Amino acid sequence: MKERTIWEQIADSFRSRSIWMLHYCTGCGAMELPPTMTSRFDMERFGVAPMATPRQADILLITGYLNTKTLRRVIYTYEQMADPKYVIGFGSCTINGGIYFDSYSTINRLDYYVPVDVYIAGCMPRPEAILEAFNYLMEKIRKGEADGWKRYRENYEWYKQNQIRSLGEVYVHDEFHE
Amino acid sequence: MGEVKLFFGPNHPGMHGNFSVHMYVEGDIVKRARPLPGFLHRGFEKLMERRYWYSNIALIPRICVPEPDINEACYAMGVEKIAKLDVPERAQWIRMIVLELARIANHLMAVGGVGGPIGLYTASYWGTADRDRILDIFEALTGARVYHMYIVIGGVRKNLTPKIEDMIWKTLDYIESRLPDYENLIFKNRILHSRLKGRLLLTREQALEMGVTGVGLRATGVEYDVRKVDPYLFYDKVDFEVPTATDGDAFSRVYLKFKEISQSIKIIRQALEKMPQGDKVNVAVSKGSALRRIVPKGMAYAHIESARGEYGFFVVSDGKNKPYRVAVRGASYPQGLYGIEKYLPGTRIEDVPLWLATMDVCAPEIDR
Amino acid sequence: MAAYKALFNLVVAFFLVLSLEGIARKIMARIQRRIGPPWYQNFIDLFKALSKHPFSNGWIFDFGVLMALGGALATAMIIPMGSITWTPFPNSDNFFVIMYLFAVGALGMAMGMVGSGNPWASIGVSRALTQMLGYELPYLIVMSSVIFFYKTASIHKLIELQRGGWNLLVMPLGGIVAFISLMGMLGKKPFDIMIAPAEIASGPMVELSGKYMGLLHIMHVFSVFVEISLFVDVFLGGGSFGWYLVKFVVVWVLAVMISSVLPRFRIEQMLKFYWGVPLGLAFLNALFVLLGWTL
Amino acid sequence: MMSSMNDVVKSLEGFNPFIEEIDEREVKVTVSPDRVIAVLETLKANGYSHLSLMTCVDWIDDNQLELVYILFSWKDGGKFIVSTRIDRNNPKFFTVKELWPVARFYERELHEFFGVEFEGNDDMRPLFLELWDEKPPLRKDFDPRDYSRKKFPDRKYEKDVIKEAKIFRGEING
Repeated sequence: MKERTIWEQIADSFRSRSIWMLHYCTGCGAMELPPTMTSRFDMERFGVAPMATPRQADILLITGYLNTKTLRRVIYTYEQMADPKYVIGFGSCTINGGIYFDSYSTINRLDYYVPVDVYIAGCMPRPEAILEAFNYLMEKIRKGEADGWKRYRENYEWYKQNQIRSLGEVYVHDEFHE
Repeated sequence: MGEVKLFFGPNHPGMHGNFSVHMYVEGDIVKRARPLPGFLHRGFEKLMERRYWYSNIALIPRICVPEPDINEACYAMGVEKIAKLDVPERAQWIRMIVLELARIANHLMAVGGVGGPIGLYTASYWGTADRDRILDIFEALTGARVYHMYIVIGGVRKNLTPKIEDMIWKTLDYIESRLPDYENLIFKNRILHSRLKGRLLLTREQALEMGVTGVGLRATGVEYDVRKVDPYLFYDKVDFEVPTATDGDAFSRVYLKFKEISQSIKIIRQALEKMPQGDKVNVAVSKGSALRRIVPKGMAYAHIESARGEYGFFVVSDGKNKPYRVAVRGASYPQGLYGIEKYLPGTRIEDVPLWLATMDVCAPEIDR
Repeated sequence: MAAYKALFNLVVAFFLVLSLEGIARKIMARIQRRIGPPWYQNFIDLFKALSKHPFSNGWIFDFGVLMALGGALATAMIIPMGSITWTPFPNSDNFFVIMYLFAVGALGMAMGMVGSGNPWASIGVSRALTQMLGYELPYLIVMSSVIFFYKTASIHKLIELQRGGWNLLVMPLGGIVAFISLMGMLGKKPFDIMIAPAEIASGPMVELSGKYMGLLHIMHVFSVFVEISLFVDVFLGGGSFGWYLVKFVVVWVLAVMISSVLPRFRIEQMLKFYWGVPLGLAFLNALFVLLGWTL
Repeated sequence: MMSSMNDVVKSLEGFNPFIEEIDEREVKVTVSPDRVIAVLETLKANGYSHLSLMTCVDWIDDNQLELVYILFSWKDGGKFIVSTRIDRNNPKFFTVKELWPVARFYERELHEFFGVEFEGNDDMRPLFLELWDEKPPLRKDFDPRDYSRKKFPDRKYEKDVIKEAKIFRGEING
């Protein structure tokens, strides 16, 4: 890995302590996010705050299974986010398909389509596990190891190829996307 | 000013779950709206055909996330109806307690959750935090916070110990003591009245024609509750009321949910008192492994009153070790698809998240 | 000397408001029964936003953001902080100058955000401008009665003329109306209609990424400084630098506590609200001032 | 069977139904396809006005699709399962969207998952799936496992049996 300059190190330490996550519930793991956010576990004390649009967000939470229809939107969303951006995959469904391993509409592994920095195991992960994952991600960012966004840029062709293999077409066709 | 196309979701903070409404907007008024479900489609009905009768219990709680126990209960009741199984009496009472606890959890989240669309975040913080107390009971009883897999075919998985009973009593007291705070914070707030009262009106005829069940129907003044009309478990043996309102607007729907919390507390207390003691909480499923159980030929429809309305499982068996077909009636199917198309045009942009919140449009059970 | 004082204004505004915003998050957290982020969280957020690699949406967008920041910076530079000692430009701290300069920032933001081409942003901007129309009307009526009463529009002279008693006590109706308008200016609930995340996906900010977000956050910081300083100077009688800071903090904390237990209005309810009781009270206040019935 | 349901069943006798009692408040009525609409109308007029569910069962061995309408009465809590069988190779039926508007979406769903055409319902755009390129997925001859293998690559695990056994025995810390 390349040495980081001093400015990059400072920027990384800021990035690690202010994580804005995108408020996008892609799957059922999102059910444990409200307890994590609210009074009992209170993830705002670590600097993690929900954000409304992908433009402002630093981190994309893939909360559980992804079906092909959502995966198209997730790829849109991921590409709309500003660098540096990070991805957390929630639950066993993002790791190897989990309980939906034989479903005709859900994907089996997430890092084939978008780069993932941290996976959380479990179905569904408990709030403690989510907080632990956030802390782990912060540690990774501080050390400069969370480089999924660079990998996506370097291996763009490979990711696109995988996306097209599973989705047929990444672009969304409906009355709103002419 | 011409029509503007706007996405409401799937990635929008006002959206509950992963669902999308495409709107054509003129000024602030919605001219046309089109629901776009399917972001959470996992093909449950196909997957259930590929798994054994018993292993489906692990799969189906995932159909509906906010209140997963109704799935297991419905499925188990449907299978018991086909197989003509007699469930031990204690297990029935325990099922009732679990279902009502799940209803309280869901309603706390929904009542607080109405704070999201209108900006009263303190309410949603309180609601979610108090819901966690109920999740603690579930964790002690079943070992899991959200997906319990506790109600199984022929009973429940484990017995309710006196220690957990004690915990339930204490938690109910706590939640009852919190209710006045919610009343003061949410239902006595005049800005909230002006936001919710008289908005998103549904008349009784419209609600019945649309096929809405649950709070959306009861807010129009009829006492239609599956627990009363078609009693399952022992709901005919406990004493409770079905709160109704006559306005049919967003406010009365939220307020009814709030009132149902105290009714559920009442039901659980009665159930804890009336429950017979004993260790038998499930019937022996079959000789050998539970996975090899065979259910005789037949079909049945079992439905219960979930927090959002009538929730049903249609189970078909062809006499083998796997279900032949399972179809799910999501409680929010009518209001989530037909209701959005028919009743959102003419409202304002701000009312769209309110429709989703007060009518309880739950995306995973529509998509399955 | 004036240039140093103006620079000092900016430094105070930046550190004061950013830490107060952090404290506000802490207060909200306590009301919601949780711990909340550390008070310096907003500094981290701001520097992180500035360290990101943003997207631009064309030159109108870029120019709008810069214009918004410039307008707010210029206004913050000429605001007096409590007394003549801390007034950078004693000859030009006229109320009307401040209002006009302040409008440049708001218009710049509107231009840039509409330039992003996102319909949510357009809706948010139209709401923000409607809201300006709502709160400015009672506010300006109160301010003009104040100016009529003291026969001057210079802020530091207004501060000096309040030696005998705070303006809030001299004309309590006007003070209350100005505070209600201040809530709308700050965009605190129940008047956070233009950002309303659950309705219009945070409105004007919807397309802002990275550095643009950071720049607009700085602009917001200076706007808050200008708005609260005006209220403190005109209605709470300014005072020495220490007193000024204390009054500033008190006004801010009060606004935060009110906003944390209220839901937000709809846009037409907001207009109805501002053009109802506050506008009536403002006119009544003007009438009292004309008739000389002040306390 | 409850007495109120008994009366309703008697009024259906003209349609030559096959009645099957599942439970005290649940009755299955099987009729031929051309009489279904009339049966549904009769039941709706008799208070069974709530369409709980409309679904389909694929009986691949008989080469038939079974359409199922479940009606519920809020008055007495009775449920009628009205079912009929249509040809599987050329599945065509009539819409009931005039009786229950929400049926439009159920029919769209059945069209998508079983390939059933509903005459009179012209809105047959896909509802849940996007860019679907196979046979209707809920038919019995569709294998989701094969489809998943073909389209969605799985994670490869290298299985080290000896190491796993050691972990089980507690010799090393997995």
